[in-house]
Amino acid sequence: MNKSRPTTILDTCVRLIIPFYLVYAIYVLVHGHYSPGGGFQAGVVLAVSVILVQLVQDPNPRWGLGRDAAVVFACLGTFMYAGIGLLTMAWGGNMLDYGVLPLGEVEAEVRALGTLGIEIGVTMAVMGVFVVIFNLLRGEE
Amino acid sequence: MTRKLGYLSLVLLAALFIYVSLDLPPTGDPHSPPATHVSPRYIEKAYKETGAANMVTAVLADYRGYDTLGETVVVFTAGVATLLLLEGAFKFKKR
Amino acid sequence: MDAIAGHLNYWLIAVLFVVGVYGLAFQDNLLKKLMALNVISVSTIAFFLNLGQKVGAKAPILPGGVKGGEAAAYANPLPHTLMLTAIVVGVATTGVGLAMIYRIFKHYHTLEESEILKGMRE
Amino acid sequence: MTAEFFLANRPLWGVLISMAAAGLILLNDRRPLIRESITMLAAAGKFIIVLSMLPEVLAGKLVETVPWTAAAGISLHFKADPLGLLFALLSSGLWIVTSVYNIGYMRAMRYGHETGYYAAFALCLSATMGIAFAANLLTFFIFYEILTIATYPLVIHARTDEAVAGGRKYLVYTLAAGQLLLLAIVGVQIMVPEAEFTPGGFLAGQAPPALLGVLFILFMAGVGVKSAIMPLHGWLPTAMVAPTPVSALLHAVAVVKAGAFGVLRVVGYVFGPELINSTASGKILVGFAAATIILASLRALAEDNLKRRLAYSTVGQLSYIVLGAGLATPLAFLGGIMHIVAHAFMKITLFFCAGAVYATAHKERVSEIGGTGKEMPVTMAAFLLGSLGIAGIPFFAGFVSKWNLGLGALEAGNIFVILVLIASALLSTGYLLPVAIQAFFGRSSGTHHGGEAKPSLLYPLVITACISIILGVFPNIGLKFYELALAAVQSVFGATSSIAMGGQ
Amino acid sequence: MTEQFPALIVVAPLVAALLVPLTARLSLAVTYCLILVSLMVSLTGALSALRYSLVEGAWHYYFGGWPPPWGIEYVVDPLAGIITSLVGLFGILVFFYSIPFLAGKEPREKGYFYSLYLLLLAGLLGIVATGDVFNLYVFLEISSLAAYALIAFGGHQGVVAGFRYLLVGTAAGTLYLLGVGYTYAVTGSLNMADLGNLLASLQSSRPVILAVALIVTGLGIKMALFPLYGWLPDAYSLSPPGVAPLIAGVMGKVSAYALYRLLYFVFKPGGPVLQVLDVVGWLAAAGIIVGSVMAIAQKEFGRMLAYSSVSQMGYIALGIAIGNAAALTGTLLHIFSHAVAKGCLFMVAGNGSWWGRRKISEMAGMSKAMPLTSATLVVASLSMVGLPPTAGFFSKWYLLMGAVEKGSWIYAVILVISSLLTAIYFFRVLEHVYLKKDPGASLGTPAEEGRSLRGWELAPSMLVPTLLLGLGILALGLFNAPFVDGLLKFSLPWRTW
Repeated sequence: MNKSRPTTILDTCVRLIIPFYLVYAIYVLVHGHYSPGGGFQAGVVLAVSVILVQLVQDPNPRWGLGRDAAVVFACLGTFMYAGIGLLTMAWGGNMLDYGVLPLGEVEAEVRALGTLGIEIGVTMAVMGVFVVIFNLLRGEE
Repeated sequence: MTRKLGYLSLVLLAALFIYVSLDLPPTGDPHSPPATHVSPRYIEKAYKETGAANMVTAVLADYRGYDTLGETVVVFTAGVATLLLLEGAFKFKKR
Repeated sequence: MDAIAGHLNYWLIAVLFVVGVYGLAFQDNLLKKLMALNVISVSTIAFFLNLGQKVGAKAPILPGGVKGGEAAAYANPLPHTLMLTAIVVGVATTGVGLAMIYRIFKHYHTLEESEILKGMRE
Repeated sequence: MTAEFFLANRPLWGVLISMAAAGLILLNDRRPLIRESITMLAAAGKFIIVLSMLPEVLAGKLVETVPWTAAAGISLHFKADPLGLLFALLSSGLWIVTSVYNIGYMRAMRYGHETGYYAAFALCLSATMGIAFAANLLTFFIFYEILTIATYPLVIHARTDEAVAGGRKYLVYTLAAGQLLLLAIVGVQIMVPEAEFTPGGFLAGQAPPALLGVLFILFMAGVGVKSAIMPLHGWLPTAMVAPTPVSALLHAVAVVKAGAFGVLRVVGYVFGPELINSTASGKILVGFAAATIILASLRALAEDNLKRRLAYSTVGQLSYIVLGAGLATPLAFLGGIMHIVAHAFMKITLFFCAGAVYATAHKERVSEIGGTGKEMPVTMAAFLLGSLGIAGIPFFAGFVSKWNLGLGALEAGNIFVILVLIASALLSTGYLLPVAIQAFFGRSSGTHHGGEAKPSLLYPLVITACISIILGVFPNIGLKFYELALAAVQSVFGATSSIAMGGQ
Repeated sequence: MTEQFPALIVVAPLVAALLVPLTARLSLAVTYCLILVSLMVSLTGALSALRYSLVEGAWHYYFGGWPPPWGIEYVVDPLAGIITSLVGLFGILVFFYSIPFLAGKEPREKGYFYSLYLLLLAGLLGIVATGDVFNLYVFLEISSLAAYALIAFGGHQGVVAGFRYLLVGTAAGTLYLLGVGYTYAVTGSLNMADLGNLLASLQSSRPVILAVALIVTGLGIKMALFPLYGWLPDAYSLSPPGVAPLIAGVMGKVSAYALYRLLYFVFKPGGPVLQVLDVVGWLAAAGIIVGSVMAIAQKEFGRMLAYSSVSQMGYIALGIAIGNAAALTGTLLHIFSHAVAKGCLFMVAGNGSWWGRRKISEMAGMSKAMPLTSATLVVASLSMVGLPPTAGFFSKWYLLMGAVEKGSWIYAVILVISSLLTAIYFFRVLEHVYLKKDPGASLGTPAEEGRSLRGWELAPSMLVPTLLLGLGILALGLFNAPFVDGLLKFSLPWRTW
């Protein structure tokens, strides 16, 4: 793409802002049980942070996610979701019936943990896919 | 000519939707079927049954968790589709 | 008057939908068609969300749960959930569509559908 | 898996044996001897199977089997009744003769790619057997369509542009007819779900006359194409581009007779003579048949190509059968059935002769046939006998059927038909005898070609010529065709009906 | 594990699809094993669910353990059972068929390809198995997205075809979703069985009428109902030959199945639905004729087949529109016979393109170069024309019975005319294949092009699926009665009403 070097101001801003992005993503993910939020939103925020770095530090971003790693994230994230479903099946429940997992005594809490698990998977998947799509649409390497 | 007919049919389409919408429950009606048939259980029991105070999350991840799996798979499909369409194309060009 | 107020949203949604159909049917540019598609899907999403509303209801979030019989006090969470899915589907479709547009543009050097079809039939 | 099982399913074996033969022939692609011996074995086997049912059927028993259900509620149902057995005997018997002829002819012509030819031939016979033994309309239709498709490769066998065009024409006619027939059958099946062929018909009173009329037209259009009723005959002369054995067996016996047989089945076993007589449909059918007889004969007069002349003759002669069905009186029906037999033997003789002349002397036009009689006296003598039979001279096979037809017309009080019969007899003398006369007395146009046809071509035609004379004198000898036909007529019209004991 | 079968039908290929892009980078053998195992599990699940549903009645599977109107359920009744079995079987056959076509591609590209392939299958299976109208939408989108991408994989023309299909297909999905929205607005439910009960008293409500119209339009686009078939010819004929049999064979059929399921099990004919069905009937009749006529005009074999699909999907829609027992049996049977025959024909077309011939005029001499493929072509063509004893005849038979029983002779006549038109274009192909001399001998036979085939006319993994489908056509025809009596009879709506 364009070969101009990143400006110092932008570079500095991004360095400052990225940690907050990451923390905010985790907050959105974990707090999805109590407020608007959840896996998709967290994934998008994570993806945006990666994309932002790529945009600003264009040719060689110093931090981020390569395309191959993003593909792995996408696959494993989605698989985590489906895998939890398979686990519940292995424990004798119907698919995605988190209540059967041996994680605690109170069913509602176990279900909440199961929900958290799949939300993490969703986060990984969404982040991976969006990074991949951006990466590819950006053009040849 | 065909263009004008097309515009006309679009107007008719809008009129049709508006005409039919008169029979829909008005916005915000607390006694409409969507408000009274399935959703009360979500609202009343979600926290007890799933441990999530956010009912949307409860429905999304638990009651209709399988839909969400499908949704994630849609995203995944989009990713793989893009990879299939663009990654190979770049390789092609280099050769 | 009440009838109009209660149904005004549906009318706006209908107009939005028709605008999307217009774009899909009458625009020649593929990118604009893709955008029109998004307009259509937004109108559908708005339609569903409209169904989830209740007059005076709160957002469906309450730590500790809701007591029986109080269901009317909270908005219907189901349409929100469904539309989260629909939004994601729309985004995914747009992504794939953009990837295709990219390939099309690289090969045909235009995004006007009529010209592309001309080039394709040769 | 006892003998009983074998015996009960004989109609099925009759169908399957040549189907299996077709498969085996395809497997032996490059071994002509094996291929030909399979054909011969299957032909002989099929004839024996069919023949073994003769005593039982004559004794009034029906060999019936429902081997499997083809579609829910509707079964593939075989039944050897007198009419069906007559047709089966005829075609399987003539297959043996034709197979011999086939081998000689194909070797003489050297077309190449004969594997598919023999296989399709066997498949055709299998389908013919299925048509003969079909006990309900669906079974009939299935085999009718298989016959259509299996004949196609035979028609286009020469692979010339003319052959391809002929094949196309053939397909257009027969497929369209098949679809009309399908429509008619579905219409019937809605009213009578079993739609089994019942002597005397089963449709009377099942539907308003208008609907029955429409169904009758559809049926006649459906089976009328194969039986070449004018104006549906167009494919037959064109299809004469096929090798002569195909014309001989299929366009004189199997395919066109399947159509004529279908007319008899529909009139006698679906609608029933009473229904036909109580409406105008029979008269209309007679009208078409009579017109076809006269027009086709006139057309034959003008035709120079020998095989095409014979084809137009076939068009005319087939309509005798249709005429018999349309008159729907016992005697006329008897005449129609007997004409299936008589015409088969006579016309196959004529085609064999034409083929022998073509394969030996390479002459296919009437105008250049002069002198052939001196070189190939036996062949042309057989041709003369066949011609006389077609013309309906007494003591030839054609006479029995035409006599009965005439009596039937009197029975129905239809003098017009008698006139048609007389006119047709004169016309057919007019278009066939000159060929023989030309052959014996005409001036030789070509060079000497080495005399008589080779034995494998000669013996079949001699045999069929002899049989056609014998059948003229003793219609019931050997395979008891007359008795079968009589039994069929009695079952359709009731045993008490007046049937003059002609012939024997 | 057996109690999980209904879910495994869909989840097995789904999970495999998630792993395939990763394993393809490590080892192709492992990847192929994974794909095959997942397809086998899916097929086993479908077959055993089918058997269960025949003995015990519909198999309900609650996801997350939540009972129906609140959770999502899978319902495998005999109808869903046979269609999932069909799709599963196709999945295995076309998987083998596609292998040689990807020979030159990079491993990771194969991974993406097969991942999408499995997602397409999972989507189709999910549409069939689900008992929830919104879940149906989600899986419709999964299968559609995968299909767009797979079609776009077929070269530069394929991308355009894929994109045009994406526009139309997504619009179709949105229309369907809007229809679901209207039903949700007046009922508040998304579960099919629940909706069926609730809608009984709402037959004449305007939103329901509009919902039926929207859903019919949406699914009608997906199944290429006239006049919404514009996307189909390009999409079918330009998709990569390796997957074209799957896309052309079962994708439209699954939409037809969804339409049938929704109209007869959810909305249930009465009042408005009947009027909509009338319109569908006329459109289907028009599509039958137009598709056939357009097919006659085509020069390319694949495009001809695609237009023929328009016509044949019309048969299916016509049966749905006629709506009596015979016609619906015909529709279901035609879903099968046409899926098998068209899949088979697209395999033949693929074999032809493998040999370098795409145009009909170039197919001359095929009978010499590929005798078995040509023989299969004959069988499949006969089935398309509807001649006994092939499968196509019996489905047409039932459709005709249905049309005549209802007194719609005009439909019967159209079916008959269409058979003749179909005969015209298929026999034209057969004439080229069997009668014309090969003009381009320089193109060589497949065996001469450096592929050591040891006497096979094609790679076995291409030839065997082609032949199997060809035999399937004959088997469906010959063993029609047990199939109809033992399976399809239980798939008619009246049994469950």
